Parts: sequence; structure tokens; C-alpha cells
Amino acid sequence: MMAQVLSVLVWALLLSGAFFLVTGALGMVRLPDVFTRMHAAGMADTMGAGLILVGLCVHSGVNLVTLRLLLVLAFLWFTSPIATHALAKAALSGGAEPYTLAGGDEGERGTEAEGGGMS
Amino acid sequence: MREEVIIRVGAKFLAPFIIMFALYVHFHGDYSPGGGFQAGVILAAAFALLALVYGLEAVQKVLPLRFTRMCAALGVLIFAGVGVVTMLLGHNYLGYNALASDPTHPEHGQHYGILLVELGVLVTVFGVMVTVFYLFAGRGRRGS
Amino acid sequence: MFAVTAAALLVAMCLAMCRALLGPTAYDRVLALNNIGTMTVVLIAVLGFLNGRPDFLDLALAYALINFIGTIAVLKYIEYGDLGTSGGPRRRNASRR
Amino acid sequence: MNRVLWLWGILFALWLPLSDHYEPLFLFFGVLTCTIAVFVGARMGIVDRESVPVQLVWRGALYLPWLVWEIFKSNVRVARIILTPRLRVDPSIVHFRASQLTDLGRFIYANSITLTPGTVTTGIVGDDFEVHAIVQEEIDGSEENEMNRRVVVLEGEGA
Repeated sequence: MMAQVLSVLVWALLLSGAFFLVTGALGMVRLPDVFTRMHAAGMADTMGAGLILVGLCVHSGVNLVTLRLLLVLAFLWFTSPIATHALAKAALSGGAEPYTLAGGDEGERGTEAEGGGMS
Repeated sequence: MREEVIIRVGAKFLAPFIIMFALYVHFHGDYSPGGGFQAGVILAAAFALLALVYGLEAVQKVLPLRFTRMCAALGVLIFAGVGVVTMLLGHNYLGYNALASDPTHPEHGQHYGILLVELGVLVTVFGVMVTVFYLFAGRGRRGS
Repeated sequence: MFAVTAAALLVAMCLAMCRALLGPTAYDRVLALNNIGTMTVVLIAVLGFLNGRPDFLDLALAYALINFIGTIAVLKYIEYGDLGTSGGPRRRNASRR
Repeated sequence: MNRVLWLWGILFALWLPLSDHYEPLFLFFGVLTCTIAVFVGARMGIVDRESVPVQLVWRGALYLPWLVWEIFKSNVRVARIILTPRLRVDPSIVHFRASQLTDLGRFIYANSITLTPGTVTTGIVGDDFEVHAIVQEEIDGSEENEMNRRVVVLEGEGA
């Protein structure tokens, strides 16, 4: 009984983590500029990696493997915002133009953003 | 990048842990994946991070270029020296069994021999990596 | 179930690789490569469980480390045009493509 | 000096379970390793209140679960934005003042902002934060003020 509950929990964690990872990667392709893509990458870094690693922790039980998984997770969550911040700052000072909604009517918005992302 | 709060505080926090992890990878080379080469690279990466944040001069005060060049040669000396010592003890070149303190258990010698040889690899890789980084990052400053 | 997760990771890495190839700015490529590095770390962990050898986690940690320091180094090079400087004036209008 | 001992203890406490060998030889290697790491840190002058924030451990344990819950909520919001076929993004860059007193507090606040997808800290000058948001409502809401308040509490009375 206990084993089945754990197995279902591991499945749920791994699948939801994979969902966030694929969604983040999809956002990397779809979103219009580098700053908005950072949010999608941040999604894959935080919840995507986090849920998968926590799922692996639950699967392995409490032992030294769990400690290493938690170390990897702590390291990812500590360094990912630093790298993202460095990237954003470098992009701003390097002259990348942040995408903003071109002042227009509502109907244009979606298609315009999408077109920018796919080009 | 010293004046930038986020990168400075992050690097300050991480650097000791990276050095600790590098030496852990070295000392546990025969129990888990890793060994001298990876440990040397990670150790050099810790100093590269410090040099990126605090500048080349600040790191070269702690770890001068002369010292890293010496490390590159010293590692090879350790490696070859272990081999010569085993030959002097009457075994083959790098025959680790000669290093066992207890002659009835020659397999213990393997452990010590590998640790010593890996130490040579670590020192050489660390020295070469940091030297390459120094020369690459400092090019165009003053001829070195 | 680890195989499913690994497959999803590979799909996500392919999508991010599209962004790394498309560009258009250097920052897009750095962002995509950093993201691919993170996914590689998770993939190493998942593959360790898939093969029943979780020893690979040390490699995942080392990879995460090199990924982080590499990203910082590339960004510093783009921003300052010099890896060894401790600050000072930035290079304006760095290469964008 | 106190911080140096703390750092040494933390590193050694991490070494023991990582190593999982308790023979005298490996304990000696552990002592050697931690001493080298702390020595390099002390020579670089990077062991201080910012890099070894042991004063934050208990309040941090209370802050972390709240942060994880915030990260989860904003992840769901950004996922919804990306998966909407029309892609309703409305990015903007805003400036605001943070109430933290120390660089460590600003570091924690800026990283918390970046960790929650939908907002990225793009620059800090003094206490002026520059934040990029994927939709403007992300930054206008009361949640940023809530996070600001909680980080001030986490930081304690300041330097």
C-alpha cells in the first residue's frame, strides 16, 4: 500500500516536472525577445528541475543519494538566478532592446508577439 | 564585477564549497566517478570564478603565476617519483604493491599508489589550467 | 517512468537547441545554452537512476558547477571584452550577433 | 575569526556524509580539505557576514517554504501565458526602492525575485531595483511588497 502511494507520488512529481521543462523550452522558442525568454528558462530551472529531483529523492528514500540530489537542487536554485541576473544585466548594457507591445489595438497583439517569436 | 552585489555575494558564498568539492572528488577517485583530472579542473574553476569576480590581480596575490607554473612541473615530478620509488623498492615502474606497509597485504599498496599518482595528476592539471586561464585572461596587459 | 522523463528532457533540449541555433542575439544563445546545461544536469541524474547507478550524481554536481562558471565567464567577456578586469568602464555596444 | 570556524565546521559537516568513509585516513583528508578551502577563503578575504550567513539559518527555514510556494504559483501563471495560443505577453521594466539595509538582504531579495518566474532583476544600484516583468500585473500586485517585507524580517535588524 505504502509502496503504491510512493510510486504514484514519484510518477506525479516526475511528470509534472517534465511538463514544466517542456513548457519552458516551448516558451524559449515562442516568446518574442531575450528578456521574456528568461522567464521561460527560469521556469525550467526552478520547477522543472526541482520537481524531477524531488521525485528522484522520494524514489530513493532517505540515504546518501538523497543528500547528493538535494545538493544538486540547492546548487541549481542558488546559481540559476545569479546567471539569469548576469545575463539580463549584460543584455541591457550590451544594447539589446526589450520587446514591448507596439501601441496598437488588442487584435494585433497576439499574432504580432507570436510572429516575433517564431522568426 | 566586484561592485555588483548579486554576483559578488554569490561567488563569495560558493568558492569555499567548490574547493571542498574538488578535493572530495580527488580523494574519492577510486570509490565514485572522478579522480585527479576532474578534481584539478574543478579546483581551477573555483579560482577562475574568483578571478572573474575580483579581478586577476586580487587572485594572483593569493596564487601567483610563478606558483601555478611550478605546480605544473611538480605534478609530473610526483607522478614520476612514485614510479622511481617503486622501482627502488624492487618492483616494476609504478608497481603499487611495493608501497604496502604490510607485505602480507600488497593490495593496500594499490590504494596508496593510486592516491599519490592522482595527486600528481591533480597538481599538474590544476597548475596548467590556472596558468592557461591567467595567460588568456591577462593577454594584452603586460607581456608575461 | 525514468525513461519517460528522460525522453521529455531530450525533447525540451531539442527545443532549446532550436533557440540556440536561431539566435538572433548572442544573449539568446547564452540563455539557451545555460538552459540546456541545466537540463543536462537533470538528465545525468535521471540516467543514473535509469541504469541503477546513482553514483553519477557527483558528475551532475560538477557539470552544474562548470555550466555556471562558463556562463558567467562568457557574459563577462561579452560585457567587458576582458576576462581579467575587476570592474571599471564597460564596453558599450558589444557585438549583438 | 568566528566566521572562519563556522565555515570550517559547515564544510566538515558536509564532507562527512559526502565521503561516507570514517577511517582515520579519510578523516585526515577531510580535515586537510576543509583547512585548505577555509585558508584560500581567508586569504581572499571572503569569509564574513555575507558569505557565511549563519545568523539567518532559523529565520531562513521559515522563509524558504513560503518562497517555494510563491515559485510554484508564479510557475503556473507563466506556464499559462506560454501555453495560451495568443501569447498574451505585456513586458515592461519597472524601478522601485527596496527596504533592505544590507547587501546580503538585497542579494536574497533580488534572487527571490529572479527565482519566481515572471520577474527578473536586471540591475541593482544602491537600493534601487530594476525589474523586468513578463506581464505588468506580476510586478504591480501586492506580492512583491509581501516578499520585500518578508526579506526585511529575514534579514533581521541589519548590520
